[in-house]
Amino acid sequence: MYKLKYFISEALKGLWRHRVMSLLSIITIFLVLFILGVFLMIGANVRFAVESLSESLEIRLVLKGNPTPQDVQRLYNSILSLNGVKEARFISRGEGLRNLAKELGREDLLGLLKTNPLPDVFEIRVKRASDVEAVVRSLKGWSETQEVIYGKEAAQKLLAIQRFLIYGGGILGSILLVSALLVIFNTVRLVVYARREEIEIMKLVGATHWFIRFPFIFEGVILGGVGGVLAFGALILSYGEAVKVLSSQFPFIPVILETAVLYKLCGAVLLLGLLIGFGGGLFAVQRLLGKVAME
Amino acid sequence: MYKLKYFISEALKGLWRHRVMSLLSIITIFLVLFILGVFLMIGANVRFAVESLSESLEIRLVLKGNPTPQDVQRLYNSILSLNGVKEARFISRGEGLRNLAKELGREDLLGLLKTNPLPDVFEIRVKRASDVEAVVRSLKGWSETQEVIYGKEAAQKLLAIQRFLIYGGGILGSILLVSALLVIFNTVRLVVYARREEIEIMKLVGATHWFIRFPFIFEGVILGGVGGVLAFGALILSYGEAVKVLSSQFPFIPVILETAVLYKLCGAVLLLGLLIGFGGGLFAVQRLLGKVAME
Amino acid sequence: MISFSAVTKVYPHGIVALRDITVNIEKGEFVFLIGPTGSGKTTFLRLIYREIKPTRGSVYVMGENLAKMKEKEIPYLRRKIGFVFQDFKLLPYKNVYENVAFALEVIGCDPDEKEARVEEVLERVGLSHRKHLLPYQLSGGERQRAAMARALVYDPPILLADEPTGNLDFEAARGIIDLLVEANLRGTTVIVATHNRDIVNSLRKRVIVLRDGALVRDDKEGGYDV
Amino acid sequence: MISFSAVTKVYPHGIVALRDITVNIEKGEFVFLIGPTGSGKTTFLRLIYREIKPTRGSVYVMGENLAKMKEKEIPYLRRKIGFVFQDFKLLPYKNVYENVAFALEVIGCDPDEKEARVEEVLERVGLSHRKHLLPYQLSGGERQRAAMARALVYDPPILLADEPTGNLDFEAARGIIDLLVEANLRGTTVIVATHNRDIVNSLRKRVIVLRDGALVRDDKEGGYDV
Ligand SMILES: Nc1ncnc2c1ncn2[C@@H]1O[C@H](COP(=O)(O)OP(=O)(O)OP(=O)(O)O)[C@@H](O)[C@H]1O
Ligand SMILES: Nc1ncnc2c1ncn2[C@@H]1O[C@H](COP(=O)(O)OP(=O)(O)OP(=O)(O)O)[C@@H](O)[C@H]1O
Ligand SMILES: [Mg+2]
Ligand SMILES: [Mg+2]
Repeated sequence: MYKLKYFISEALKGLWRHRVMSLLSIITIFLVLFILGVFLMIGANVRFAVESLSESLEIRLVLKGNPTPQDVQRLYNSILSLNGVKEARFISRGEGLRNLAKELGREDLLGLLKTNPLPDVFEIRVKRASDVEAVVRSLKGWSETQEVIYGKEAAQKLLAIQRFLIYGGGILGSILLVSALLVIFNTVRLVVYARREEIEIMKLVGATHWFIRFPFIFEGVILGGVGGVLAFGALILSYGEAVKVLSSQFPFIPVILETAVLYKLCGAVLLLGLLIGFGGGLFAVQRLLGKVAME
Repeated sequence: MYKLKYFISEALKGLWRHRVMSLLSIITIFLVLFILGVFLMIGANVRFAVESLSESLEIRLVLKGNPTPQDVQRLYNSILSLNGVKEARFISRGEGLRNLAKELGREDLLGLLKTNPLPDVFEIRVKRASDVEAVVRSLKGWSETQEVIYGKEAAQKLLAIQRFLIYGGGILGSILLVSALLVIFNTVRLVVYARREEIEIMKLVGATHWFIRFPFIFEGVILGGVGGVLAFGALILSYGEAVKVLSSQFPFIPVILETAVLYKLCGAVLLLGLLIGFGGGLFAVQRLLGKVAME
Repeated sequence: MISFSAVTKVYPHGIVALRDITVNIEKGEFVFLIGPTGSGKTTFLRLIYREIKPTRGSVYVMGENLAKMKEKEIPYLRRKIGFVFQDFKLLPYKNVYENVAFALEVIGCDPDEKEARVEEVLERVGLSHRKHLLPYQLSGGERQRAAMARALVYDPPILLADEPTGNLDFEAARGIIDLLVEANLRGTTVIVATHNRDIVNSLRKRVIVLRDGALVRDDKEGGYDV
Repeated sequence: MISFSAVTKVYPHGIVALRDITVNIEKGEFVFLIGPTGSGKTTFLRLIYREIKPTRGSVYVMGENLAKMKEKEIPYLRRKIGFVFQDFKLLPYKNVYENVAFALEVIGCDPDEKEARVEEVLERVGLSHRKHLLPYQLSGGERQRAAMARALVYDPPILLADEPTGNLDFEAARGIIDLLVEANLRGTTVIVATHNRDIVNSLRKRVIVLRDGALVRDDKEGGYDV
């Protein structure tokens, strides 16, 4: 207990003595973690946005013959029970013809036609682009189905873009993560390296490796922790601001508003700071301790 | 001349003496610049992609009455001469009806109709989303025009997204740039700070500020320059790889292939490294020199 | 207590600092180590402290062969030895009090006892009025006494002092030597490397003389000159 | 050449290192500055070097009032003064040769001349055989001589030596003092702060004695004790 207090007080003293250096490294750690956090948040939102896009994919189920209202209701229920279906809407042949006339700008189309050439149709939307193929396959198997029309190419493109974002984002995220780790690690090591003389003297006075190491580890944890807390705060605040601006200026761009997700992300960033600070402190001293005394 | 040689040799000796520290800071600078470069490249490509998307915006010019082939040719030329128009295609009423029949899946549509209810149409594509409004306005002014149909909402959304990318990217880029500057700057300062004792002694021996400063400035430039060159190389290589993967896996995603743009971006990154190294070296020593000798 | 058997130390650049030294120092002895500058006195002491290893031969301290000592045991060896370093080796960011206290913190001393012992030893070396100064704020002689206080504070069985009076006037030097003699009377083995002719001559203790790394004289009750 | 008029220096913590010192040292003089440890000798020398400013009073060096000297002129003042620091202040990552050469590089000396002069001065202090060692690889006495070589190499009009023999045996100390005397004979003003009674007594030069920061004695041809 007494020792713990001693180590922490030594760590704080060390940070204060070298306050310029401590400040520089806290700023560095903060910036690196902040950028990492910004990236994670953008990544999460882009995925969210692409998933929202999936909802615009439309499947048209063209029906055979003249289904009764009962048939339509039964079909409607079957469609909704399919995996991945978000919503479905029935468009009768009459409604279809009125829409077509309006689209062509010729309200007199109905008079020009002897009979209504259009079929009854269901318009179906799915939750995710990856659900399209399975839904289409199910629909095609039904006896009432005359034809299933859907943007095969669009669905595939969307799927590919999602895959691209997941892989690309993963690679980019990994690079960023590794870089953040290395930069913070290096910063803590630079701080320790600048104090090699102190370490050398401590060894000479008979301090064990752990006795020398502990204050440095605490220093690393404090540097990483403070940097992490700052990054955490800055991320939460700036995300709030960004969302405010976005939703007023670009209301159609979908953003994540669930705070649980955000806090999880920012918490991860904070934890990261702590961990790397710890690792940096530990390994940096390790290296200096490992060296044989200068001869 | 002799002095310059002396300063550079001192700088190199300094870097070599503290090679662990030099290596750590080069790695840090490299990573930070690399990330900055990756961001710049992604930004450039996203803008490029969004501009390509603009090409899918379609304007339909519906013509009055029964224009002659000469009228059509004249109109075609006028359309192409409009600012921002990329291409135009004439679709006669007959072709339009055939397309409609195919779309509805009722080849017998032509038989069902007494007369063709469709007008003659030009399908026009623009180069950029921002050109749509102007083109539409011109078209509306013509006497041959019955109606101009276009995705007003889609065009506006695309414009908004472009604006969003420019502003968002700008803000993000600035944050990243400032962070990169600070991190590199701090790294160089940490390196110099670790050598405050040397500087103190040099001052005592009668060295002028510039005499002390120069080798440190060169050290900063070398650290920043080596980090910058590494980032330059890594960016060029990894962009090449990324393009290879993208164009084989996701051929529909548009990427910049013009090497001039890339080299300009990477060159900027390299220059940045050099400049900040210089600034870091200069200001870091400055701070130590400014201090009055310890009393 | 301490014995060298055929010890040779060669530094990088082929500099031979000690040549084939065989010597035995018993528990409770008081030894002056003298010789011109560069003759190997500091090297001799650093070998006992296991700061360096001999190139050939072996060094035994309290029965242990230092060459075979594990890296992890070194701190415990050092806690049995007080060392007044020629260049002081004070921690630059700790003040005098903290520097001396550090030696006790390392061995896990109780905080209250620590305070009492540090105050007492600072009194003894005459530094109580400077205990809040950092090393760079001290005069040369004060630094030397701070280093002395750190070596004395935990009452080690062995005391090594490397030129502990180089920055002191005659009276202050006498005071420091008296402290060493006093520790010696309580049973501590003391080895002092020094150039101070007057002190060596007045105490008439065992004198070991090095020259160019070789042991050239070892007198039971010797003086500075033959 | 150097004159103090009513100089008082108070350090942080209210420590009075010098009290109302008024003294005048002429060009070509050789002065011993003595006094017990902590009496203010180093402070006296640091004032001349403009490392610190007096709290009250003024210091003149070569006709200039140091208090009015601009920050930018300090390096040029220092180049006129050779200083053997009590704690050496050698650049830790330069070897002996480079440390000495640095003093010449600072004043923009021609490379060939530089080499000749450095070699010559290292020969004079007896360090030619150690010129490739780094400071931490040197013995205490060797470090002291390296610091001495750096102060002598550019033949400054003023030489300040702070305890230049603390780590040296009598013969080596004599050698160093001879170098100072030799420089003095060539016209250099020399001030030596020292505890070395034998040397002060044997040379019979001007002796200034400090005690608790006050000037208590100033003899034309004095000795260590009254
Ligand atoms: N790390 C080292 N590398 C190379 N040579 C060294 C090293 N340490 C000491 N030496 C050399 O070994 C010789 C003996 O050094 P040592 O410090 O033992 O002398 P010393 O008797 O203590 O001298 P002094 O009285 O001047 O302190 C010296 O010539 C010195 O230059
Ligand atoms: N930077 C400082 N801050 C506070 N006190 C200081 C500082 N430098 C010196 N002192 C104090 O001023 C007093 C005079 O110091 P100075 O170094 O001048 O003594 P000295 O005569 O050179 O002693 P020595 O012979 O031991 O070297 C000492 O008591 C010292 O503690
Ligand atoms: Mg020695
Ligand atoms: Mg002094």
